[in-house]
Amino acid sequence: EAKTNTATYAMYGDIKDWDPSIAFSLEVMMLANVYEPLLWYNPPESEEQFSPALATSWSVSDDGLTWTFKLREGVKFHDGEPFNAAAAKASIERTKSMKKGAWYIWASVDSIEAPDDTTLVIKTKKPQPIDLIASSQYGAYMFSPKAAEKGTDWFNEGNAAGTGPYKLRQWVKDQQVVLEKNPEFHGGWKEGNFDRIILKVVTENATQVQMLKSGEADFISLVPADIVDSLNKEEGISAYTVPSWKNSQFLINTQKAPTNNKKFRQALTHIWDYDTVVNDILAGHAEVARGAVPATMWGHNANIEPPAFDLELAKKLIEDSGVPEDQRKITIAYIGTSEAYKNSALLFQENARQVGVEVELLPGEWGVIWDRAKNLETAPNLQSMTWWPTYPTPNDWLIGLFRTEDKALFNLSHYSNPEYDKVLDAGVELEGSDRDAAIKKYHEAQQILIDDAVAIFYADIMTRIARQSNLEGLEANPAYAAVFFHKVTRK
Amino acid sequence: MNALLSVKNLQKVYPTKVGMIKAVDDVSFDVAAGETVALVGESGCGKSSIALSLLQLISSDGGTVHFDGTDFTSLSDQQRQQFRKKLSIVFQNPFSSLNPKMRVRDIVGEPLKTVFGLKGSKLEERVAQHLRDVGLGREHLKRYPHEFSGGQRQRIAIARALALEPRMLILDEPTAALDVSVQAQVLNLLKELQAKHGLSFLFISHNLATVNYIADRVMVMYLGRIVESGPVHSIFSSPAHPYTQALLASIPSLDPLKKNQLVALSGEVPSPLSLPAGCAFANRCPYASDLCRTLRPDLLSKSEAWAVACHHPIQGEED
Amino acid sequence: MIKYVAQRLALMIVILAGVMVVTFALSRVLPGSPIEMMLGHRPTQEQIDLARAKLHVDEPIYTQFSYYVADMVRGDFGESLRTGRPVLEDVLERMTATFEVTTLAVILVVLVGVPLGVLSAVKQNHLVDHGARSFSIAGMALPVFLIGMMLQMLFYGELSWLPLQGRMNSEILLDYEFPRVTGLYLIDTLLAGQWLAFKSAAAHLVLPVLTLSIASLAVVTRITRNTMVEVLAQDYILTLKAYGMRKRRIYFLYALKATLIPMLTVIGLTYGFMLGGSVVVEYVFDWPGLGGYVVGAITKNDFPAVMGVTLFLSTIYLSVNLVIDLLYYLVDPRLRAT
Amino acid sequence: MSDKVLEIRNLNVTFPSLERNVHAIRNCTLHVNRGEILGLVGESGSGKSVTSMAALGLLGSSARVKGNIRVVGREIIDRSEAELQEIRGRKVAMIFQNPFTALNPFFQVGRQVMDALLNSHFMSKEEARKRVFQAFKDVRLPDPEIAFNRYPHQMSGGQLQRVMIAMALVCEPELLIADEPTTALDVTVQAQIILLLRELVAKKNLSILFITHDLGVVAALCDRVAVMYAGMVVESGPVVDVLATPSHPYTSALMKTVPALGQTKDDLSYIPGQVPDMSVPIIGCAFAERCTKVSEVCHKQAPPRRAVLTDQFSFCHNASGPVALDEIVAGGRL
Amino acid sequence: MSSLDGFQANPALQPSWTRRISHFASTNTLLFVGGGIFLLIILAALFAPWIVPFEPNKIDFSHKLLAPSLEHLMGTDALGRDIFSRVVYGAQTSLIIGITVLAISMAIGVPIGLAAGYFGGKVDMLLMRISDIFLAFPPLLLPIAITAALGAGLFNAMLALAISWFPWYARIVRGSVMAIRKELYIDAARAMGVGSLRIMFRHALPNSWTPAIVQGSMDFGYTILAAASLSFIGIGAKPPTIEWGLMVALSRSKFLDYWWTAAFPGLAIFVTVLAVNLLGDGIRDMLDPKYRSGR
Ligand SMILES: Nc1ncnc2c1ncn2[C@@H]1O[C@H](COP(=O)(O)OP(=O)(O)OP(=O)(O)O)[C@@H](O)[C@H]1O
Ligand SMILES: Nc1ncnc2c1ncn2[C@@H]1O[C@H](COP(=O)(O)OP(=O)(O)OP(=O)(O)O)[C@@H](O)[C@H]1O
Ligand SMILES: [Mg+2]
Ligand SMILES: [Mg+2]
Repeated sequence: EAKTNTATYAMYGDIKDWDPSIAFSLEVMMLANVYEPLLWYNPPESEEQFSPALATSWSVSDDGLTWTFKLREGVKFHDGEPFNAAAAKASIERTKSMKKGAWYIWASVDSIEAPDDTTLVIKTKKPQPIDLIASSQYGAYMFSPKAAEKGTDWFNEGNAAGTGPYKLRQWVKDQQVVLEKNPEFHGGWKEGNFDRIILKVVTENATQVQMLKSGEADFISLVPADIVDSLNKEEGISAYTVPSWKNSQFLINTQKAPTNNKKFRQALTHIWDYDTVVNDILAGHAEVARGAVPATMWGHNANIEPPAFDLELAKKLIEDSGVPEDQRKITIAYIGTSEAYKNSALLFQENARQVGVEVELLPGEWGVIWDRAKNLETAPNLQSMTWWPTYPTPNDWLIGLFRTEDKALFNLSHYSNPEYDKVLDAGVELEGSDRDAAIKKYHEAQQILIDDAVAIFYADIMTRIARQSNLEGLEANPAYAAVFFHKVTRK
Repeated sequence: MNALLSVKNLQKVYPTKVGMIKAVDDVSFDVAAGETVALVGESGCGKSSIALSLLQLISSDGGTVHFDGTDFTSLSDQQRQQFRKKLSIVFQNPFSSLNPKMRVRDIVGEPLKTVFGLKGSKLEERVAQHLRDVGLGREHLKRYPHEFSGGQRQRIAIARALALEPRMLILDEPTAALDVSVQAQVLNLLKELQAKHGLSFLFISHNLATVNYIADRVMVMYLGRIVESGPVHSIFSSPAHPYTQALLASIPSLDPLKKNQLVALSGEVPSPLSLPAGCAFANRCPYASDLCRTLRPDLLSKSEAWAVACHHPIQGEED
Repeated sequence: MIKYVAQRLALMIVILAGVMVVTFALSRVLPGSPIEMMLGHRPTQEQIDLARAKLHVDEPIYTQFSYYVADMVRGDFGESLRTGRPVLEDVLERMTATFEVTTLAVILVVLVGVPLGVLSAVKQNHLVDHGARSFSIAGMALPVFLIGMMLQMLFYGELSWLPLQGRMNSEILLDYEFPRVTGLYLIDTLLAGQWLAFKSAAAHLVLPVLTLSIASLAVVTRITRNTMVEVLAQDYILTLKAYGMRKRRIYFLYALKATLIPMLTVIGLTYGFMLGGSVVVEYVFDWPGLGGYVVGAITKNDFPAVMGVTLFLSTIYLSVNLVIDLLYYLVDPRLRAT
Repeated sequence: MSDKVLEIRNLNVTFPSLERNVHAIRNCTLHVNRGEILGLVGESGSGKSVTSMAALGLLGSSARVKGNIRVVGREIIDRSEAELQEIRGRKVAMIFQNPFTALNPFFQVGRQVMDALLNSHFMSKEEARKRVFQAFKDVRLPDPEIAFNRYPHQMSGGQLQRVMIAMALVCEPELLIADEPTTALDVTVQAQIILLLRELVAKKNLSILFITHDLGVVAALCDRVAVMYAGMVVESGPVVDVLATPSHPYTSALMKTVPALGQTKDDLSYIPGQVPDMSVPIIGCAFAERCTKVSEVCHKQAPPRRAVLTDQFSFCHNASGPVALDEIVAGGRL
Repeated sequence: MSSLDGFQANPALQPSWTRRISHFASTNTLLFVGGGIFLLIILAALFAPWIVPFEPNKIDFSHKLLAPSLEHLMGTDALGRDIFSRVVYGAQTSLIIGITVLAISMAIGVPIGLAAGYFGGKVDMLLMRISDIFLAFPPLLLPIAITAALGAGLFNAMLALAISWFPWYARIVRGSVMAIRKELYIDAARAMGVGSLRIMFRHALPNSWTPAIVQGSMDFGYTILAAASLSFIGIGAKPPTIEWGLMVALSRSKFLDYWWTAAFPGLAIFVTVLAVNLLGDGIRDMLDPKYRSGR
């Protein structure tokens, strides 16, 4: 008998939410292989923006309010249920109504209809890029209505029922998730495809790296930037970076002393050592950022000059700011497990010390620091943030991070500027009809953010990949933080 | 008799995990001024318990202790402090009755400090004076207990007991831990001090020979009760209680020719946890009758100063 | 006997109540409002109300405590913020992994440490003694995490003899289904007669167990030696020597039994240290037990989980000590006196 | 073969330590004849226990032992543990001062006695058990069967000491060494033990080295006595002779310090001064500092062994009686 | 009083202190090695600013992850900081931790033990049950729970360790006070009318210090280890505090390739704790003859 072809992927945390309507985190590695959305978003520079997944074709009405999807026929969920328009409708409606995870992508949907088994009609009140939304990496997956009936608890016992190339075979909590080839997958199978995927929980990046080196793991999820190059030199290992839509910034709290002082905030942007962070801490696998929108995304404002790392200037700005000496203390929160954040924060701490600003480090788990940052009382002065769009549009950053919010969700700068909101809203309004005009507005909005020093925008980062080099078929897709295993083969 | 110390119906019970130990059971006696009364008996018969409850270092469970006319048992802790200067104690083991971390000066000076409130050179003067009394010099003031021999330590303990200028000393086996050669010195010292200060002694011992040497009167205890009391010479020459007799017969004589006079009691000492109903000595007593096994004999006067608790006292020649 | 057991049990319950007072107090001194801490991300008003009702925050503190105790006794440790499941469920699931490592470590420590300590005491001031004492004094100075990391470096990095982390090889875990009868892989695989799985489980256990053992091994060796030295100086040992008793019989029968009581105490303490040490060890080896769980919970401010584990492990620890108390009873005739 | 069951000649024991070497036994010479009880008396620290331990080779590696010790004709010093085990228990048994600590609290007393027996004699368990019962009866332990299964803490001191004696008897040694076996006991119990030992010696032809500091006990029990002072025997001889006519000033001084019943002297006599420090070399007579009859020679020269009466010997310059010339060298300089 | 002539203690029986110490030095070489190393560590901590070749927090990426060399004796870490300088500074933190934790736990434990042992009965019962509660938590778990509640940080970690550790002192002091209470000199003092408080502090306390100090010297090392463990799992010291456990934690992702980043701080912990343990052992031997090796 032939040896099973197994791929092992070291992931740094276990699956928390098995329910595809709720999952909004590490689960994507499992979701993208077990479930399918209606469309997949293609990597930039592809000929087509989308490739068909469970929908084979789609169209939008001229007023941009009605989207019609033609669905693939003969597809069965892993539990044997047929996939059809009713199932698709049920999936989307369930996700939307549960109000958990990424449900909000469907918020603007007015109604969904399933006139026949293979036709799905989605109607919105305002023009919306439903094609983009339907390809979202969270919240857009189709799942068996039978499974949905069993409820979230059933999923969370370690069950899944998608249509994807792999079926869930085993879940040993906190140890591993095993996926197994779905022989009935509509996309078909090639020679060299994996029969089995092991998603192994390995929390420590050093451990992951070791496992990659020893061949125990084929892919690892945590690749510290500073070892990419040395890893690549190892025999049998390919380590490299690919463009992404991710960028990193430290959001500066605009409402909390002493960073509610604009001059003081500007000073902080000059204390940040951009070049060292990008070249040394991120080992060159990044670019110094120019504003809120990364250079890989349309609508990026290339005219913005990054602030200079200039301690003299910073000192002067601090003196000018009028913040008394004994109040020059700030806190900086970041995800503790990240080498890059940690080292950047340490560097910042050391530089700040030289201009008389005391920095307290608050490393933590994302959920924790996020919760704290949302509440002004517990919020830090500086909050780490790495952002990428749920679907590709610059307004994802501009709205998500900086538009006035009643109750902070991701606007952790607690920034509220009516003028900015106005310019931004105008851009959003224009996005569906006149992209160039929208871009202009977006550029203007990005400049306002720089002027108000609402964040230290420091890096447009690349996705780091490290894997065994005998694998083929991996293509980088900034839209998804997952490996599409069925496209990969082992030589 | 004008008793300095008068003990009436003293009781002491120790609750333990396995039961109640009646260590002192209805003990009454007097000690007159200037008199030396000895308390003898085998190990565990309750001698130390009596000593400690006289001073209320352990609380008694019944009875009264009048010292110089005041009931010691009913005093508050505060009032008792004042009385403690009149009644002092010297313990059995000089190796553990002196705090190893304190200098002689502080050991002897402490009661002076806390009770008389003496300080500085005055205190030092008094301490030196008391040390002189027991034959130690000024040069010893700054030394620690471990720098002394056993006999010297016992002197320090006596000096401390005398520091408060008491009228009576309780001596709980003061020479038991010492070699015979040293024991003689301490006994001599005690006699000397008694003559000098007119002290009363309650002398606790299990060594009948030393008791014979130092005491005027003796009380023999057995399992928490006094079984015989009276003048030393009378009792030692013709004991009335079979136990006293056995005790005396058990002491090996220095004269090897008398070695066949050594007589041993048979039987075991009953456990203090479960004392027999009648006379506690009945199971070892050669004269025991059924009466002895059922009825406990009271301590009754045999003559003016002589009392015995026995249904069948031995009739010796009366003097 | 029954009285003794009842006494010990009553004492344990009293102490357990005290432990609950401590965890309760800790849960009320949380910075900010305990409710926000306990609910985590953006609780809805509904959730807040529910939690307020559950915590009885509007009632006096002692009433709150009585509700707390009632919850704990029912095994309701609250819900983990991280996993969203009842803490007790998480705890029970992960307990066996911790139990497997700590128990093996205790066994190792007893089997090696006690004889070594005895040997060291018997050969006082000889080479063995010096060796054992050097080992024990060095072993006590090594931080657990460093031991773990060094062992990983040696046995995985350099020699590639043993796995780096985890509880079992992934494929074996998948391919060899064995029923989780006891939850201890070593036993379950044996029961199922699955050799490969057994070997994998054993290989994965080696480093964590070794790491967890070294410090305690040092302590136990040392204490065995010291108590043995003390016992050997007792008069009754001299008696045996004076009667020409063979040394081995003196050491391993008469002396050892007398050292049993202090040894039992130490083993009890050791178990406690292991439960504490497992936090670090499981963290280093990605071991899916309670220690790793609690570290994860701390970083995630998963307060109910931290307290749940704390309370749970304390109960285990107290029970271990209860068993040891009962063993005292069996070993020491003086306790049996009537 | 001599009729000396124990023979100690010129025994020297030093406990070396860096702080100070304690020269605990200095040229000690004594012997025990078959069938006799030798009393060894002396103040605390005079070396009685060390001597007895040396006789069994029990001093351990920290002590330096020189001289000759013969137990039933066999040399003890410098013998291997294995050889010593041949003698211990089989030829010689030992009883310690404190019966409460000399028995293992974790084992039943009968078991401990039986173990000692099985260790020294080959026999079946059944047989051993019978003999233990018999021994318990011999020492008059009430209810031997019950006593057998008792733990030490369930027995009184007198009973435990009897168990110890039974342990010694059951092994049928030729020599019994008893280190202050009655010191921890009450007088009435002590009397019981003394009588018991006297009876056993008569019945079983036992020889005993009986260590005590109580001259009365010696008088009541022993045939001969050896008086120790500062690590050596200063006088030895039949009890009747030594106690009636002590020839060494130390012996007589010691006797005078003991208050006796019926004595009505005003002052007890005492021995002034202190025992010499055993870590300092002694020149001349060790007792010279405290002796009332001291002469110049006492400070300079170690006293020779003199025969005072037929069997009474004394290490004193001023003791009356002829000097045994052949012993001068042996007793000589330290 | 003629009968007392010549009754002098022989001074030769009491060896002088210098003799005792020199005796000790030769029998207990390990103690002196431990003491010597510990002294060096204290000196290093005190004079750190003058010893270290580099600013310990100075980040210099051009020098990151350099192997040990003459310039960087212990190499550099991922941020190019000189590990030797950091290890030297780390000594300060560890000593502070040891001293603080012991001071706090003794400050709580000793009075409790003293009162429990001296008064006995119900007071004892109550105080000891309270201590037992803190002993019922497996070690390290209570500190974890406490820091989880109070928040991570070195001070909280020290406080938590002290709270979890004080019962040992309470127990030890209680035990020795109970033993001392049975000593006759306590009864003697009471018989002379000395009050309870004075007896507790003048008689019981000085005589129960020894075991507490012995325990303390043994625990010093444990404290450093425990604090390092807490730092290692992320709830102890935080930068810019330089703590050895934290240094190891920060190097955890690198140590398999750059061994020196974890090895030297780890070694520093080991050497320090070893030295302290040797010293503690020696102190115990000196103060508590029961454990002296050899008979
Ligand atoms: N603190 C205590 N708890 C329980 N029992 C005690 C206590 N102190 C003494 N006893 C018991 O009380 C009885 C009398 O003891 P006490 O010390 O008074 O005797 P003693 O005559 O002084 O004996 P000794 O001659 O041995 O000093 C003994 O049975 C003893 O075991
Ligand atoms: N192991 C030892 N190390 C050093 N000195 C010792 C040792 N054993 C005994 N000695 C010393 O040897 C001397 C004799 O001690 P030994 O125990 O023989 O006296 P003893 O006559 O039995 O006294 P006691 O009547 O108190 O039992 C003493 O000075 C003692 O301090
Ligand atoms: Mg007494
Ligand atoms: Mg002795």
